[in-house]
Amino acid sequence: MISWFGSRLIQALLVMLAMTVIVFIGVNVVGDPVAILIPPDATAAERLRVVQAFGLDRPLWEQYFSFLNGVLHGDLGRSYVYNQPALQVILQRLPATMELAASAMLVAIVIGIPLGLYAGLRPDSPLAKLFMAGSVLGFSLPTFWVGLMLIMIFSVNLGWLPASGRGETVELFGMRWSFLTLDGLSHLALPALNLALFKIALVMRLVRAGVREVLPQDYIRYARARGLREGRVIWVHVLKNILIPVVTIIGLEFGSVIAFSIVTETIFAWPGMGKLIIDSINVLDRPVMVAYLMMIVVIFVVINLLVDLAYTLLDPRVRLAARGKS
Amino acid sequence: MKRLNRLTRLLMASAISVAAFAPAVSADPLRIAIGGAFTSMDPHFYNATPNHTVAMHIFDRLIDRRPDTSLAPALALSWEAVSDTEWLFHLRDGVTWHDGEPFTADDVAFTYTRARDVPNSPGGFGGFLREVESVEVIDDLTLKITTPVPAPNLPRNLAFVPIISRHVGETATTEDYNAGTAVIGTGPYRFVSYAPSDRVEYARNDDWWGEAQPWDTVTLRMIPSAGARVAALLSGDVDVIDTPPSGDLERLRSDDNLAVYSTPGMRVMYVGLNQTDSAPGVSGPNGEALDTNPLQDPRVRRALSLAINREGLATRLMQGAAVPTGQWLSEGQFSYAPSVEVPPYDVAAAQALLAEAGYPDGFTLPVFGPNDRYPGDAATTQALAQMWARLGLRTSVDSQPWSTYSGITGTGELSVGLLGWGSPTGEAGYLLTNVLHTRDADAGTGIFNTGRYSNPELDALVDTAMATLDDAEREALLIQAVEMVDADTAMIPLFMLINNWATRSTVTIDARRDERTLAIDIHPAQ
Amino acid sequence: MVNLPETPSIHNAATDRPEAAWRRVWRDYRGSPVAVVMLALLGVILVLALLAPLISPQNPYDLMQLDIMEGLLPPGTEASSGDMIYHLGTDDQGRDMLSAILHGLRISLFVGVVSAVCAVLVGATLGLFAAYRGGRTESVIMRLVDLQLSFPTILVALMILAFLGKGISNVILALIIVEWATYARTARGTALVESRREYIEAAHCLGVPLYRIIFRHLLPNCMTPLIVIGTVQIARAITLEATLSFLGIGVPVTEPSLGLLIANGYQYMFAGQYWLSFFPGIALLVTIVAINLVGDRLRDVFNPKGQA
Amino acid sequence: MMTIQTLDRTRQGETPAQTAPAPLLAVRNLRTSFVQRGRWTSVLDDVSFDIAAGETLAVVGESGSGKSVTAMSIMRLLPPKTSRVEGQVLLQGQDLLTLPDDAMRRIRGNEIAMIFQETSLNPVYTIGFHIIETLRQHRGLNETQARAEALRLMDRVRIPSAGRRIDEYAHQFSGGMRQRIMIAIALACQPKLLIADEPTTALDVTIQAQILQLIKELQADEGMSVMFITHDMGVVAETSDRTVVLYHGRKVEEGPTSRVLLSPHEAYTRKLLAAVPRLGEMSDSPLPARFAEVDMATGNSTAPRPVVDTVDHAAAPVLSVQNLTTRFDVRGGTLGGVTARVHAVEDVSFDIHAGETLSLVGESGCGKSTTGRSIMRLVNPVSGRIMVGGRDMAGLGHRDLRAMRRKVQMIFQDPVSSLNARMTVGDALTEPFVVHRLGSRRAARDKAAALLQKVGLDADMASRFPHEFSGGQRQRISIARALMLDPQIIVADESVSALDVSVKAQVINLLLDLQESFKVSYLFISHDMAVVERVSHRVAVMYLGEIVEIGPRQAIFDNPQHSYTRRLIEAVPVVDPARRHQTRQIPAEEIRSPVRQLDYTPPTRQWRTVAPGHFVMDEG
Repeated sequence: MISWFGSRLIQALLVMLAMTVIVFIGVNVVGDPVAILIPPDATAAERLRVVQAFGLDRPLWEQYFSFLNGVLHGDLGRSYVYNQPALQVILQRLPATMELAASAMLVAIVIGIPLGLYAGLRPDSPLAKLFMAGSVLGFSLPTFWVGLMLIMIFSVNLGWLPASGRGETVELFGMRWSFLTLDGLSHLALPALNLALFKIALVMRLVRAGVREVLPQDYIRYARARGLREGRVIWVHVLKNILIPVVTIIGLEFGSVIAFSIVTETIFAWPGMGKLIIDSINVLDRPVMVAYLMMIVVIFVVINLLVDLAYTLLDPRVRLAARGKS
Repeated sequence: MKRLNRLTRLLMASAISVAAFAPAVSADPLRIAIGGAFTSMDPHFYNATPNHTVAMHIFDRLIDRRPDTSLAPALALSWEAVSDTEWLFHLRDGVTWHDGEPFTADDVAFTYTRARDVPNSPGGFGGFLREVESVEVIDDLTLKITTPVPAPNLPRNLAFVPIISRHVGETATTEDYNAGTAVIGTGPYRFVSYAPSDRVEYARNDDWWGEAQPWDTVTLRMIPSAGARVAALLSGDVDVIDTPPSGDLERLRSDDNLAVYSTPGMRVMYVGLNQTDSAPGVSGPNGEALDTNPLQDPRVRRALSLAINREGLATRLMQGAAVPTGQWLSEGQFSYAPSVEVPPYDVAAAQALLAEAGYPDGFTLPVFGPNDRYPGDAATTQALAQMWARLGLRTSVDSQPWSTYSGITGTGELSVGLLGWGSPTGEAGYLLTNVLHTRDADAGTGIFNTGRYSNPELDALVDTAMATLDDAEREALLIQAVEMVDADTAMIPLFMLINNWATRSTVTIDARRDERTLAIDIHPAQ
Repeated sequence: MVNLPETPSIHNAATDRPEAAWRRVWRDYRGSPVAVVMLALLGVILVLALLAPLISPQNPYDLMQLDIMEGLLPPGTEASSGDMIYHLGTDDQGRDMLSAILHGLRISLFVGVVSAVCAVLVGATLGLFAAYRGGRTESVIMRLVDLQLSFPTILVALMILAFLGKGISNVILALIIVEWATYARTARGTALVESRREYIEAAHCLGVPLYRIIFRHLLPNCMTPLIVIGTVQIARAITLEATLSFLGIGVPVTEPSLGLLIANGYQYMFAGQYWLSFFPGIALLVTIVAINLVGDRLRDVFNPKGQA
Repeated sequence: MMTIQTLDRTRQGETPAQTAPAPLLAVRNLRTSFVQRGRWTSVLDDVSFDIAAGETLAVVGESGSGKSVTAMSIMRLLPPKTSRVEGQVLLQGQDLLTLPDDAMRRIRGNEIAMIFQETSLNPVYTIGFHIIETLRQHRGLNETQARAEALRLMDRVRIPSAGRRIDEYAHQFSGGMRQRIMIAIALACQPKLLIADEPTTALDVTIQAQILQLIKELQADEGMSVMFITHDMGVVAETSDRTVVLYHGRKVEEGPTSRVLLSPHEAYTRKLLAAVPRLGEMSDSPLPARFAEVDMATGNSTAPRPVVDTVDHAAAPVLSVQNLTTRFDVRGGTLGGVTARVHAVEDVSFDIHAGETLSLVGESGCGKSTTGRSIMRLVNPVSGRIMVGGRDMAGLGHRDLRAMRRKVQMIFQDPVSSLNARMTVGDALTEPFVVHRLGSRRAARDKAAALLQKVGLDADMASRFPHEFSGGQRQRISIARALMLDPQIIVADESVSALDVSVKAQVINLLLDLQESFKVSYLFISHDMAVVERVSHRVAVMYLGEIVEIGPRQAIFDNPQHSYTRRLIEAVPVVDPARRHQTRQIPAEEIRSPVRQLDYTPPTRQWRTVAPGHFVMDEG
């Protein structure tokens, strides 16, 4: 277990190291951040001062190693634009993104699992067919387009829900959260729904497929043959078996929700990490770009690790020892 | 039972009346949304309009700029040039910082040192203080500034620099500003909170020296997406938004609950023309190389200018968010040249000029432009290509994000490109010096001269004007320079962007030329 | 369900006509009328996209044909020249939206199909290679696949485009880079399953040469999942391209795909000029739904047990 | 159609009168239909039978006969939407088919318990969970009581260290242990009737014997009735008092087991029984023997053609395996290092002569298949020599290997997956001929056509795809394909195990015919002792990767020397009604695993010659 964890950690570190190299080279290929940031009337001397301040006058490898050195000391560089440690810039926006992603995932689970169960248990009912048709639509609708439509309908035409920002926030554990106030919740509703739509379809289809796969299994037939109540057969024997893939995928999808929040945050002006990275790309805030990617790698490593752990906890067939094989 | 009931009713009634009157007694909170991204609470960190907007609520300047760009006393009650290179500033008495400390000339001296050199800053304030060679504190309320050369624009430049206090500022870092602890100004609002990339909250400073402010609290939110900003206004989330999309203006105007306020801004959109010996991509009608760069011929430049339907650009493409222009200031501004008219849209004349210059069959011309920098920039670039195609040129369009486009503007590789230039000084000299003056890195001229235009006669005229402290004399010289630029078609001005704000009809706003959205310009509707 | 009794195929075999494999697929496919309609619709969309230069009323990229004075006209307006009607209105450049959508469809489909085809080629080759070589080659390739798949496509594409800059070829390249891994994993997985099947072992025993085993036996039996995934991935590629273009880092403004058309029209939506992003949005939606439903059906037909 | 039905009904009318006056379960005119492609198709037609208290009824039939559907219909476990059950199922006079759902649910597991194949435990719950769940459901025990009762039940079915194992999961148990747990669950509520649906099909023969014995004992203790569903006539003979034979959803015969087995009335039953090899019936001949063919219309059997001796003892062996050893690494740990080794085949040697059949027998994991696959070089042996025609195949490169492969061919177990679904039968047959450049395409087609006829198919079937054929036909095609290269040796790896009894007999007959025609040798790999006895000239018994005994078939079966050989033969259920009431003391011993530590060195083995050609490994 410990060694498994260790090897995963080493793997993750290698990935991050590779990532820093790629990103470092990548960001240095495009554009000139100084040209974007300094005022157009800056003199050559003023310009040079900025170039030196950012350390851009040094050769790339030197910049890279001083960056690596900084990383070892917990310093991922300083944002050109915000004049804050890049990590801090990102961490400030992390709660907003996490809140959005978690809400979206929650919506997807709360809606997706019951619908999927229904569709799986009664595959021929008209309602189930309607759900499945809806899921194809949910799969197909581009997130950004749905976002626009949601704003059009619910904010502009009906005026029910606000279209942008986080609304009133409350501080908890030193971070600001929207979901604790009514105003915040109303701001959260549309972006969370927007982000969840695709996942609802996914969870639903996953659960349905799981049910369809589990129902014909011998152990379900056997559970019925033992005279168990139908409710118990479904909620105890079917559900736990389908939960294993569902939990796995939901966990992994959490990462993709974080990624897709880029789109949603842009449309709904949600002040999270996704919007930050788009802004940073536009102004070539290299330290933030690099730090953001490092952050994402960390988040993904953690998510994958948690998913693996959850998987082992849920499915007794999976042994940690055996996992080393894959 | 009955009595209790009456009592309850009474209590409820009073509660309701309190609730109903509460907002009316002291004025409402004001909620503003701007599109630009503010990045720091440090007033000297980054010279960008959103950052200025954030700072100006809290910090005063020595000299203020009114919405129409004319100057007004602020922390300085008056100022005068005592010699060609020396200025005296007389400060306002009895001003206190938000923490209660008194404001003195020493704070100003400290500010001008600090603003030039904020650690890790991408720069910006150095430009405003380039003319400040030394600051001498005569007494608590008098200040002498020495300039290296005659600097007629000094007061205009100082109007950009927020004044901070020495007692807080000396030890404060950018972090302290972002955390709010160092955000101590003398301005109309006090700092309450700052959520990066989201909002800044202010509360009224009742001790401000200026006119009493109607707003208890002000929330300044950042909503970069124009659609989302409009939606926020429509849904009543905010009271004021800046730069509503031009396509929405008509609808916003026609809504009884909303109002739109406009003023021509200070930014001119123009076409920069490469006038070096060889402009990349400019070739013969069939792509063959040309002996000379056609853009060096003033007739060609004029033809390109005449082929542009500026009225169409302003009314259709920009949907009224722009006014056609032949120069870079608006009527009424210092050094505006009334004689320079908007070039007419005359394709026939343009074709004639082109033939006269020796290009009856046109030539090949790639048209560049940014796509994320100015309102309608990509569309304008396409429209230019469209109109020059009608002139008979073989045009192509290359729209790039500013992050890459800004790279080619500085190197002289740009052949023909859409550019924008703001004149924050509100006079013609700033553009003349930076955009059209012969490029000279040492002298700091022609810094943004992307086309490498060089006209010694114009250079001399500009140099003289910019050393003339007498306003009338200087204005005459500048107007002469503007006329010279037009005659030579050194650049092709297209239109001035109009600054727009949309508000809920409960408030009014004085539209500012400098694009800033300030609570002191916003008033409850009568 | 219990195992249904085996239908006595000995009788069926006598009555059934020999049937080509595709004919069997089509017979099963026909079972869903919706899927048939969607296939037809997809065909129409493809034809429209292919013939866009011939059938669109205007060449939206010929600058000579555009006039900004014709800009932002609502659907149904007659052109001032009188020679056409803007059935779906015009954009800010005075471009006929119908023509722009047809061309945009062409670009979207081009990007989607080309990237999917290239990704299939790259991914399937690597996947089969990994499955066949095993050992270190396999673990290197599969580690790469895992790495790629553990990051969301949009992020990877975003970064690649941030480095490479805009452009159709860059978008296609980015899409290939983010998509190949899916195919590689599928190809390897299927190849591993199939190569353990007895017909492959039988072929070995019969002395069939390796290349022939791979191409004649293994590949055809691995194609089914690749085709099914490929179909759905085309839809995903189109969506992804549209999203990237919407974010402003996809195709250049001079060659707008449907996604960019939507993005361009976004700012006009609140002003009531809905046609600028509504119609391209509908075109995008219909295309993606059609592809997804066809893909869904193919999956059911090829793999009747897994109803995912 | 009508007349047949009436006829059936009158005949069944006698049945209840013959048995005890109040049967425990009376099935009357059961008819079950399924929706298939939108149409109702009946899969069970007018089936009636009784089960008396304490009696064991065997329901026997080949695949598709409807025997499982019968059980599911009785238990009302078929999906209501896609299936329909008509008739009556009377449990002590109460019709189960008309009971409300809830009442029926209380019958299940309580009055009638059911066991399936041992894979039916929910993998994500502990086995204790299953037992406790059933106890709490039907007997209203609380958690503590239920757990205590569960432990008692586990002891009862002789699961060692129940206290520890109760919290383990199904995958941590062996197949036999899982089946014991299912029996424990079935016993939980002391049911009146136990329905056992092929409970031992997937088990090894020694384990099967244990389970059958356990069921017998428990039945005697509890006095419950058993309905035993199986396809194996030996199991029928060992377990049942009476037998019902199903064919294509109809009951063809019913009667006391001894009567049905010894003097079957119906043609189908005769055909079925003729196809069942009986262990020990071959002791008078050293040669293999064909199965008798029964005419389905008349029920008359034709005596099988005698087998000629095909073995060429004079010449050198066509295949000589010497000291073959094959091991697999078990990888694990962080870095995927080797943690253990499977000693699948350990120092195995044997010869096969032209025209001879050598059988490798043994239970799962004994290494018999790996031996075959090592010979085919589908796996690479660690050491040893495989001499074919004097050349060692083990060291050959790709090209030589391909040429050598012409001489040795293989037939696989699964008739479905051994043919490429995307190639026509013709293409599949001609491919080896063409890639070995043995002649023109035309010659290949002609040869394929001839072989198709030879294996009993039509030559014009070449244009069809494999899915158009039944399992037995596909196996014939596989055989024809192997013959395309005129091999000297065919490795038949469980090649008839997946086939129904009657089809199995036909294919075995075919194999014997081909041996006669082509003088081909077989390495016949099987777990089925009875089949092995039928087809072999010589037999090698494998246990834990080693051959423990090898010799002429007659010697091995009549005079087994090794204790494992004896155990194996002893465990085979024989179609002999006399064995019904025998009780055997079989230790609850599990099949051992050939996985060894890395530092394991195989012991040196001593061999004893029992008789010429009959060798046995010393035990000790």
